[in-house]
Amino acid sequence: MAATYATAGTGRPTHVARGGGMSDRAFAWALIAPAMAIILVFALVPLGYAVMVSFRMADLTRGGLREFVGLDNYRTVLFDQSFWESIAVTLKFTVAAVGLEMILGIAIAFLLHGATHGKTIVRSILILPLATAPAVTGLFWRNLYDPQFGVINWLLGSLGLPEPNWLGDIDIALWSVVLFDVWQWTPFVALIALAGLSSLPREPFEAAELDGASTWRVLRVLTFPMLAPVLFLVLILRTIDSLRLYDAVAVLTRGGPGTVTETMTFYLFRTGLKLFRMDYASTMAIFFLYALLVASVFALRPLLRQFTERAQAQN
Amino acid sequence: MLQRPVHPAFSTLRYALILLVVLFAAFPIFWMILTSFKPPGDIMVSPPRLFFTPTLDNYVHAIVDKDFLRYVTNTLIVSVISTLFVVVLGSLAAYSFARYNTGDGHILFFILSTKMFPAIAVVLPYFLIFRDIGRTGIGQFLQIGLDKPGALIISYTMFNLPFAIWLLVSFFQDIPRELEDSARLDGLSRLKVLRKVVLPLAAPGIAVTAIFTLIFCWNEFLFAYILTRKTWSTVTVGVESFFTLQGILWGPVAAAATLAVLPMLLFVLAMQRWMVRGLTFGAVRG
Amino acid sequence: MIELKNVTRRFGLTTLAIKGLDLTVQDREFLVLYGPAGAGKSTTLKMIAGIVRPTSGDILRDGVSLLGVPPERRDMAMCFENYALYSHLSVFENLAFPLRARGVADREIQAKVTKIAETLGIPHLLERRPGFLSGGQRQRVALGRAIIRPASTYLLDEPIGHLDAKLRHRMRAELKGMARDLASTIVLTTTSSREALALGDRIAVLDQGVLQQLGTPEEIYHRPVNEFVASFVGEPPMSFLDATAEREGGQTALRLRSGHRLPVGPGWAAPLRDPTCRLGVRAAELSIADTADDRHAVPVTVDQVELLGHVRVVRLSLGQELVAVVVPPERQLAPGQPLWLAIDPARLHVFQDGRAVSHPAMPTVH
Amino acid sequence: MASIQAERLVKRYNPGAPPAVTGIDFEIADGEFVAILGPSGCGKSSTMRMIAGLETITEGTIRFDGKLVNEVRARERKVAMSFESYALYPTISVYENIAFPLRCRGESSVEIDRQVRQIAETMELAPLLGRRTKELSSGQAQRVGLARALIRRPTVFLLDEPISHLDTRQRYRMRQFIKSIHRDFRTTMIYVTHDQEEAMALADRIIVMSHGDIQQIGTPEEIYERPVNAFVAGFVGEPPINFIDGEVLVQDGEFHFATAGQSFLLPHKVQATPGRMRLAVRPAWLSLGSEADHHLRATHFVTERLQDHNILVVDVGRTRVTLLTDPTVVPQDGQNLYLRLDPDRILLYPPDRSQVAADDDDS
Amino acid sequence: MIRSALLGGVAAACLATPALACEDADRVPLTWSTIAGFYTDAMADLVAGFEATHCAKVNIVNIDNSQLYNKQVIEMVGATGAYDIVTLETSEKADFAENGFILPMTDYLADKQELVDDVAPVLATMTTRYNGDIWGLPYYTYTAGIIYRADLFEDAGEKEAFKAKYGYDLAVPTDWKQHRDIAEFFTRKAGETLKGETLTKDFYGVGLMAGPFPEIQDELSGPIWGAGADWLDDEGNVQTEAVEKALTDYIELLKFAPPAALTVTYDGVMNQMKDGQIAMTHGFFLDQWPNAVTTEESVPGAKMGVAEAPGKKAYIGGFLLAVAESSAHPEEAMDFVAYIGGPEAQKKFAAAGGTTTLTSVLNDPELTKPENRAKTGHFGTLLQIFQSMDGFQSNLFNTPYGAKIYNTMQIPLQAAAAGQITPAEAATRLTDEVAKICGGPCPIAKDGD
Repeated sequence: MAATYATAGTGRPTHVARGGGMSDRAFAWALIAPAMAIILVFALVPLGYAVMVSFRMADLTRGGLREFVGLDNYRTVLFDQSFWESIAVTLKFTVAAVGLEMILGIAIAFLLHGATHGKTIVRSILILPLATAPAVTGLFWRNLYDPQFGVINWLLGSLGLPEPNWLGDIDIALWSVVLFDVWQWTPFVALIALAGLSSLPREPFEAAELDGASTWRVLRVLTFPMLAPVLFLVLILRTIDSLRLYDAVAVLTRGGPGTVTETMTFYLFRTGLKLFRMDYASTMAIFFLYALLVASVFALRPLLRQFTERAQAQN
Repeated sequence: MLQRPVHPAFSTLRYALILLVVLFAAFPIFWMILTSFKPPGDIMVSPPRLFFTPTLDNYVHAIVDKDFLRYVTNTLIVSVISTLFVVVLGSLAAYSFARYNTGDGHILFFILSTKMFPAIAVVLPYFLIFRDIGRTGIGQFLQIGLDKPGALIISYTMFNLPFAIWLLVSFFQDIPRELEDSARLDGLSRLKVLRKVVLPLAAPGIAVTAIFTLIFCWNEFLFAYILTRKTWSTVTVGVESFFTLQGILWGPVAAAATLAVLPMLLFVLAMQRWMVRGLTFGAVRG
Repeated sequence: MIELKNVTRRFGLTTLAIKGLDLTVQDREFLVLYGPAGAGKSTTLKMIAGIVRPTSGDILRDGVSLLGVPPERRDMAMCFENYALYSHLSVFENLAFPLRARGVADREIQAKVTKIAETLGIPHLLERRPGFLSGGQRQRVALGRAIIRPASTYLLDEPIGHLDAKLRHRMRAELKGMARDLASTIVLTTTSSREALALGDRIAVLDQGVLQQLGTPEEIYHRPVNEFVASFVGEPPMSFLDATAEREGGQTALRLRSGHRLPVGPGWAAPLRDPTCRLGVRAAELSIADTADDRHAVPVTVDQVELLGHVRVVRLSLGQELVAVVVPPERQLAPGQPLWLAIDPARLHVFQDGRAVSHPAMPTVH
Repeated sequence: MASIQAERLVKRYNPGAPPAVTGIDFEIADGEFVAILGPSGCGKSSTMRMIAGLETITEGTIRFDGKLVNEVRARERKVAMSFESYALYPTISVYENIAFPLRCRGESSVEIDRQVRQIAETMELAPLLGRRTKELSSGQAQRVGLARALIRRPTVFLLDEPISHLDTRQRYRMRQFIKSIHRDFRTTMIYVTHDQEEAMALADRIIVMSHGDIQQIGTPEEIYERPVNAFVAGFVGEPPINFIDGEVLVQDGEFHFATAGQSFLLPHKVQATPGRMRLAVRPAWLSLGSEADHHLRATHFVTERLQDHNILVVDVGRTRVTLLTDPTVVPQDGQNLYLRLDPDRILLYPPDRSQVAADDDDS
Repeated sequence: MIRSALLGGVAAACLATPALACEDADRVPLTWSTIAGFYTDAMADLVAGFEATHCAKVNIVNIDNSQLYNKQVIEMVGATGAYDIVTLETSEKADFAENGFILPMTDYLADKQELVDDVAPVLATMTTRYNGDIWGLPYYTYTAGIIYRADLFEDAGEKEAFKAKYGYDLAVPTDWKQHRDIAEFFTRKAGETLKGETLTKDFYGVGLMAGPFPEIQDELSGPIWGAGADWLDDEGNVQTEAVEKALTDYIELLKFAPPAALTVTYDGVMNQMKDGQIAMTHGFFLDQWPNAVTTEESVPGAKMGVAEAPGKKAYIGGFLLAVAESSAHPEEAMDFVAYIGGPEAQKKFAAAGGTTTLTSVLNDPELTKPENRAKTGHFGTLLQIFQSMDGFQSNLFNTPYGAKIYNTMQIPLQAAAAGQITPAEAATRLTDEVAKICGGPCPIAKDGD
């Protein structure tokens, strides 16, 4: 049943101070104050710094912050081929990795959901890749991928299959990074999708069974639409993380061979922490943030709407 | 979801596929642990060797020569304290968003958006901020500064808060409002209601959030790498000290990596009951 | 004495849960808020409790506004419709919670919890968590938690609606006994007509956020102010027939939609502003017979028969309209069977434009 | 249309645990309206789900028109079901919900539209067709669920607690509605409920279940008037039947019932054996008597005034007893009253408490 | 806080030796950031020696080779004073000197001329001199040569076959053409024979460091310098044609290298060598000799040889020890540099398997005795290289942008090696990148001496 808290006229809470201490509103703000303080200081200060730097000449090994250059850096970055190439790599990676993770994760979830035995142990094992640092396990994937010393090629070789040069072939290297990411994050998708599947109400599916709905129709009309919110959340989380991919690339390929695996963040790292061009790096970061923000205004809207709807339904 | 009886052939196929998935997920970690027990002569050889005389030398090297347990301890301290901060601050804020719709979603959106800023872009400003804080008396007292735990704790808290708040909001929204109302009628103040009713009820959600935060802190590399030197380096940075002029010391690296991953593995396995309960983030509802 | 003065409560921009409600709850009164789902009953309770704030209007206790008083200082206890049990605490701790919040000594808590558990028939459940209880068991815990501590006012939101018939009866009697023994005010909400009539000193009938009628059970039942109250109070619900008053040769008669005429006494139609009206008849006040005599003037056919144990409810078709009649269970009737229905003009409720214009005389109580 | 026969029907969920249904037999005639009544956990839902094919049958058989259906999939049984939780498809509109079974069957859009509109008309759902399911009130949702089930023209229609969430007036309306559906469609209907009033009001016959076993099968009149055991007696009837524990004594060749320090003569036709017994009498079968006639002495506790009648709650010794009276009878608190038992309607059961303990709870 | 104090206390208690009258509390704390590895472990012993004679306490920070530059720059830019002594690659010297990150040691070393003179002149020029100043002392050299499987080169059957195919005798290559032929000659598939024995896995003529690391340009420096060119001309522009030519040859050579060449650096090559996969290296760091020589244990019948690179031109590399400008104790830090770079420490270092920079130590007969071959077998070759290269300078190491160029140039080079772009495109791209880094032609300091 609908309940509490006033949203009169403007939709704003109308609580005023009550006799018993602070008002609900003040209380609500007091609760977010500590977190907001940290976020404001440690998100806005660096962001402000980055914006400021992006309008200046700033080479750390050439006198640090120097003269104001207006939009020069923005122009430079916009015409920087490597920047656009790195964005293309990032997008390619994200689409492939997130796509595969979602498809495989959901498939695994269905696989497990239908299983009657051993779910607990399988779930435990699936969590393992999540608990490891890409900076550490990525190293071992480099070992696994080694054309001569690696287990993968040894296995392929014993089966008489071609033995690719996983990280050295320009046509394969990016997919090898994708494979690593898929290894690490598919379980995440699978576990969440599995939890989602298990928490779906049973009755509509029984009704559909009685109605004689085909499996495909049940999936299309019921399962996926009902899972959609949680899958969407995972999709957003994975997309944001994939777009910011750094560790795996740093450990596995360092952007190589050539630049075929040089993602946006790795290029940012190279510009900022190898060439120490803080001006370019900041400019790129701002582009990146801006693009993500614009994208997320659309992407996050359903999530936020879901949130506010629930907030209003409860309050 | 409805479960129907299936043909035995399908069932066999299902378990075969599950086995495949399990192998795929577990093998790299298994291989890492295996490598950690290999003598140097058995590691970088082709074809790879499955059978060898196990040795603990790699662990001795990692622990004694490289003092790797120090990194494990550092990581533990930093991660646990950060997680604590994240959970406490995140819970308070998330509760406010969930219950009072504070800021009408705008602030929540702002908080989420901070997650999108690439860490690499802010790490240098962080370096400068912490350098300056570290030079002040407060910074020294609170151990906030370069190569000090406070700097990492603050950074990790900052970088995990958005995700944590995001998760927690949905958990708090799942708690029926009436529970709080009832407790208030029973005479508890808002703060006490939060402590005695809301937080215990959100425990599974908080646990999941804590698990994820701990994992992210534990596995973080970039900040640890830039903000620490040696005294307070974490495991991910510590592993780098095995990349030597003689090449990567695969055996000791494997031993160190195992040491670095093991606490998390054990922790996650112990907490997996909670993970499963909280994993849907309250996003599925009938 | 609690007074709600012109209280309005909005949710979001459009939903008006309560519209200009004026309501006074007397000290030590058992007031029942009765209405269908969405009538605003729970919202009213929650506003009294202080957990929902009125959008406008005032709530006073003994003449002093309660608006600035947070719920924890109102000295009220509430039982929530969805139980609001703490899933992380055992039944014992759930029941003990209000006492612990007040710092009651452990020994006393033990005693009180044991006693209330006995009353509610749940002593064997004390160690369980709410998640392992059935709906009815949870509801009893919720009720127990509300009444375990002394409070100036008890607010009970459908406290026994989910119990089975037997328990509901038992708890109804217990509540009634409790109301008599306690020196407190009780406000209870329900969607059951029987519960409202059985329990309330007074009943406030609500619909869509508007108070329809406030009165004693007798008043509500015998003098419903409008069609809504009339149809909503009493079981089976009152039947309604459209009619037109006709005057023919000094005789007044009502012409029903089925075409039948029902002669009524002179002056009967005096309060009517125009000839069309709706007649409300209670099932218990109609009688049927197999053959027509001077009383059983209207031919009907049996539509449906329901056995309710001590009575049988019969739905009769009168043209397009249906009329419910209560007969003894022994009376065997089959659908389609033709019968004659007696409608006593003296027992008719008359409505125009939804509002009551006349009622039959009240029965006298010995 | 179909008749249903169940033989030695057993449902066991876990190999070790006691079965949910313990081997029951029943027959439901074609076009009959049968209610399965019992408290939660009595096996009524399992029974219904086995009929629907949503649950595998552990042992025994179910036949539709004499044809074994144990191995027939749910979708092929032509069974429709209305769920307690409505089980509407939350992701599609009301229209699509109702159209769903037809779409599954691959009917043409034109035909679907015609049928949906037709049934929506009869069920008074026409204005709701464009709504989303979560915008419906419970009564509306229930009707949509019924419409979706009915549009398939099922041979068997199962209803699982369809009106337990409604208020008094809606309940009456819905009951009337379900009854009219049954009359119009003449489908075999099985109605599962824990609410005895619904079962009594609606069903041609009632199957009373408890602990996975059938207690009694009979018409509402049989169940009400002649419950075979204390469980059935206690579960059926509103207000609930009164149980008075006491002892049957033989005095001068006559049976007497003694309780709470008083005793009275039992009528001859009552089958009694001396010893401890439990007497059951419905509130409507009691009336106020007088001390002079040696009626049962009681103390008034409370009176519920339901206007058209009153429910008197009185104490006979430590046993709480209810009786129905005229609305004009309003005793004082604590007043002594005398209860007259209808000599034709006295039930006696063995003093077995376990049977009543079973109905401790509900939904 | 408590923990670090405790650790410090324990360390001090262990290290304090009574040789010097110095209270632990008085010891000046020095931090040395350096490359992780066995040699730094050996350095810990040397540090103890320093602490015995100086009132200081040295804390060593090990950093992964690939991260050393940025980590140090950040601390220098931040002027945090975290590192007193820094370890610089050849290419980073000018960068740090130009930016004032490190202090010149010219004055300090003025009265320690014998120390400076002992460093091989070419090494001293390349690693320590910039803008007329001396910026520290090198403590370690990774000068390049060829490490090869002598047993293969000396095998009669192989010699015969080689002669038959190429018309000249199989020997250590003296020019890049021979190097290519030999690499081609020894590249065999599994199942073919090598030294008369059937191969169970593929065998390759040469191991290359063509992975995404800076080493690819170290390998390319030899051919470029051997052709009389340099990465940068005297105007500070990339010598595009020379780069293209060298790259083309290099890519030709890649055919005879294991596929892993595209992903590895020196450690990968060493692993290939020790696993019996390759016959020789390209211009390879000779400091890896002690590592390479273990092949004689892992591969039966193997015998390792070391030689000057073809054309007698090879990468001269060394780690410079320099004192940070932000150091709180520059005097003590310079003492430390002088100590580590001095003969006493260097000899100990060499004995532990380090590759010293001092000619006196390289020539030390005690060290170069045959029984020490596993650790010092490459000393003779090093001396030869220093001699051949005497007087050589590269503009790459005399521009303050050297480090950045060094950190960038691998990308186009490797892209070409992997086949992403052509050598010509790579050379052009390198030219553009360098111009971008320098903001035009790179400034070159002329007076390296």
